[in-house]
Amino acid sequence: MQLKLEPSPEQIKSDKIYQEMGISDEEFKRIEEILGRLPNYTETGLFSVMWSEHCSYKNSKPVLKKFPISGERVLQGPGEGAGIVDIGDNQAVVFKIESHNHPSAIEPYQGAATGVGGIIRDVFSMGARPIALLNSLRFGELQSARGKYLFEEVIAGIAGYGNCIGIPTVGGEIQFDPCYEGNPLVNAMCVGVIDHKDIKTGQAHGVGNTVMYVGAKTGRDGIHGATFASEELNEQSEEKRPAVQVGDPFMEKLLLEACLEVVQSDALVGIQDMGAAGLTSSSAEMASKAGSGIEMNLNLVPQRETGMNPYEMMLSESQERMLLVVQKGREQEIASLFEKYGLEAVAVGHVTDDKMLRLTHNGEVVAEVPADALAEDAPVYHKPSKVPAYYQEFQAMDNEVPAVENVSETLLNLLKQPTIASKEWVYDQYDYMVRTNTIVAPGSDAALVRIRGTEKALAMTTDCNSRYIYLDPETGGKIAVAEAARNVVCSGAEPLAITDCLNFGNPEKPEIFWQLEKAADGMSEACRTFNSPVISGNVSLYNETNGTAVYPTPVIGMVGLVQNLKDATTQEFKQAGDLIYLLGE
Amino acid sequence: MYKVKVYVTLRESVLDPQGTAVKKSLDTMGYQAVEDVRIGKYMELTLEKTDRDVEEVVKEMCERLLSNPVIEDYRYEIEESVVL
Amino acid sequence: MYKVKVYVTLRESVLDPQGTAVKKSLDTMGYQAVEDVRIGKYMELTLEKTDRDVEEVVKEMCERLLSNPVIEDYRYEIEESVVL
Amino acid sequence: MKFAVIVFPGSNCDVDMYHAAKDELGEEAEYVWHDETSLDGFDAVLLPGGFSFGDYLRTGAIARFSPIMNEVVKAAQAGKPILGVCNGFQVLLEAGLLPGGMRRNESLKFICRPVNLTVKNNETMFTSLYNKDEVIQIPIAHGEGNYYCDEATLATLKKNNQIIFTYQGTNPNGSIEDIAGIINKQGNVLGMMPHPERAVDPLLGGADGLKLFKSIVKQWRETYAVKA
Ligand SMILES: Nc1ncnc2c1ncn2[C@@H]1O[C@H](COP(=O)(O)OP(=O)(O)O)[C@@H](O)[C@H]1O
Repeated sequence: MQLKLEPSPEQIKSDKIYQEMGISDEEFKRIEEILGRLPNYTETGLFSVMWSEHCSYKNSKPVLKKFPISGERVLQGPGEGAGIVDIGDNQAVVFKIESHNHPSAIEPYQGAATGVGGIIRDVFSMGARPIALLNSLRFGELQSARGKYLFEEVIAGIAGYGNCIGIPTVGGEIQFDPCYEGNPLVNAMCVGVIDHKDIKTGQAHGVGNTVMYVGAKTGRDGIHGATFASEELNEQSEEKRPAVQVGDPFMEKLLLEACLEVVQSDALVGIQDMGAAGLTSSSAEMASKAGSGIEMNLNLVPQRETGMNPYEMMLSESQERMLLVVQKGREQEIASLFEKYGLEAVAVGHVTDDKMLRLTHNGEVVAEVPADALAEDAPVYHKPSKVPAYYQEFQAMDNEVPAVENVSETLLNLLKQPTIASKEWVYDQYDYMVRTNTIVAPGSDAALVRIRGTEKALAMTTDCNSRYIYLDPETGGKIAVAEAARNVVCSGAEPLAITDCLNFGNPEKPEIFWQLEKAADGMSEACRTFNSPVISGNVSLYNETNGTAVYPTPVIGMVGLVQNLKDATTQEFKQAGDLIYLLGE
Repeated sequence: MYKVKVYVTLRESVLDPQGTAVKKSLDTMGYQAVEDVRIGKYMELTLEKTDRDVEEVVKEMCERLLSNPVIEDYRYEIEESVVL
Repeated sequence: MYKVKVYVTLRESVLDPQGTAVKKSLDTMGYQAVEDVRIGKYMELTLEKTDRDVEEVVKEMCERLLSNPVIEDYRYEIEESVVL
Repeated sequence: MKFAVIVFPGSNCDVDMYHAAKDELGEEAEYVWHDETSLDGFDAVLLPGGFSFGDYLRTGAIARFSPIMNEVVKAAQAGKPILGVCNGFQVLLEAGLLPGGMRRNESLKFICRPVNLTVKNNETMFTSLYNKDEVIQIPIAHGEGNYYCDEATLATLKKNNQIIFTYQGTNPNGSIEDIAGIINKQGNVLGMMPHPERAVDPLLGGADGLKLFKSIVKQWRETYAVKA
């Protein structure tokens, strides 16, 4: 084991080492002010991940504010692992979408697989039983060997994880366009169902309560993943990447079943998944949301590799891990529940009242930072915005209707486009039937999943036509929501709410920020019109390769409710002689 | 003719869920002496002689297809075999 | 301590779908010199010393768990390693 | 009649099996966790699909060492109906309760879709309600369903009429002789890749699998009636 000396606080400042971690000079000054001293290496690391765009939304917060987030049925809006909407009979639906773009560009199979794993954890950490998965994917045009490889491996990764854990992948969408060649988009959505009484949040209440760690051991995987997700891709990205995260769906299946048992116990106070920024975000957010503090002894953290230092442990993004807060004195109860599944729940710390995240290692305090500072006090930037030249140019152009000479030839050519062609090759690889509730399988508009024991079903879909959004972000944003709503309605359901994943380029470019703002305006208006608020979502910026951004791609995941199974509708024509109506203009 | 053996293993710090599961299973079967299991791939290729340097070709194939350099390491052995 | 390497391959008479697919890929990638590909598993085990004969233990593990004698063959190498 | 649904860590069609037996068939069913050591009181055993122990190493390889498998073997010897579906089939192969082994699908891809099967033998306790050579539609969902056995075994399977289901039309995984399901010589252990428990309700696209479960119940009733 090579012993690396950590730079001293003074060196971090004088050599601007913080910059390598993605912290700006401004931000570093702010950290100094918050602490009233210089941060050490571990502390600098904590801030760097928590203040990354991926965790803090520092660039997108002003945009997210635009979204309507409330409604009579909304039980939990943005801010927790996933949003929750009432569906009657004391049941609720829980859902969220999340991106795993950059990891998938580097290691497509594992990147996509761990994206699926992460979003599933977001849902079951709320106490909900995941019932379905969807995805939204963007690739280049399948011309290059690399492009085909990415496509095949991403699909295999999604299938591999979802099939193994036994949650049906019931829907999704795929578009191919040259703008995604170097930076594919991989968004995964999970939908769960919960009884109102079981709803859990990620909060560390109750001074003295015990913080427990459960799931896979911590290794050096994906250190700085959150910061990495907030940077553009370039040639160095592949080398820069520390150990890639490998998914273990089997471990997650055990964790899922065990956690769903544990949420039934009143000994459980709070639970949160260790997603991006792992131990750091889960502990800081749980403390901050509860207005408490957390102290952890890092020597107790289960470790897969030897010689890990606090910085590595706190920033590791090893998968399939959860952090729990448990009533003091009842740790054994919880541990025995996990034991049945061969999982070890380990006490690693406790809740304090001083609002600090305090970490000890080898008997020394190695970090001591206000939890709020990490979770809440990241700077918020109002980036300049500017109408792109291309937009003005397009607007000034006359509408042109292409002359179609040979209709059937044009139709066949259209059908040959990968974006339009059947996606059977893809969804044949997904187990879309497991749990035997899938009434409408992939291939129709929205998928329909019945809720066993009731007459109800949930409709779900993901949609976004990024070309429209590129041409006119505001109108395109409306169209994306409207398309999702149409799909949901066509399957016999009433739209309930949406989740969204904002995949955009570098927001520091005023033209990109303009796209982001305008798309959000359009989406918000459509959401209001459909009475379908935004209850969760995710932001993925810096989707650029060597300076060129992908099309603005705000993916909409919508869920609707079918009150009575007999209203469920499918897409196909049923029999000869039936009348065909065309609705709308 | 060449007989080529290629060994592909996960990089040291990369999680090996298979190895972990097999280790656990061996443990419950009574083989507590087993401290660690790592699982990789073993491939046997038969190659015809060509103009190109065989080692160069094998290396190329390993890097392009047989292993995934992002998470795996590889090594190989080349034996020249006499066709009878 | 022992370092044990186990190689598990499909029996010769069993068609290997993975090998066939890899051979095809290599072919389209321009490696026509490749005549045959067989894909198996390569496992590295670390074993503590015990009273039992190490070879006997390894054989047993291979037969009971690490390979499926109905369709696979195995072989192994045992190295004694010195703990520093 | 009381069904045991064995649950291994990583099983994921256990719920589907349970509902097929309990809700669609209307019989008693209970989950049995893999480390239990008794199957007393159960009349039949269902080994569900999924990824027991992640299907790491080989499908079904680790699961067959679970404590409950000793009891499954005993139940098999006692002549009780044992049905292994998908991963359950793979476990039965690894446990040696059925001959042969499983390889990855020829395409190397996981395949999920409804397929047509031919009922080759309807004189078993699992298929008595089907007609011989009846074509039924049952979904498959697997990455390793490419059944293999050597020639001697195949000859025996044929001679004893142990091949119960074959794929009709395209063989989705490359299995020898289009085999989709086989039975042991005694006729009480059936392993099959397609999922009859997913085809028990027209709402889900078909109910051709229901007769398989009903056949088990019918046989049990008849035996029970004779004895009683
Ligand atoms: N585009 C968005 N629209 C609505 N809510 C969002 C969006 N992006 C993020 N959120 C919400 O902000 C919160 C934090 O998200 P995130 O950091 O992705 O959570 P996690 O750490 O669980 O991945 C979540 O509740 C999420 O739903």
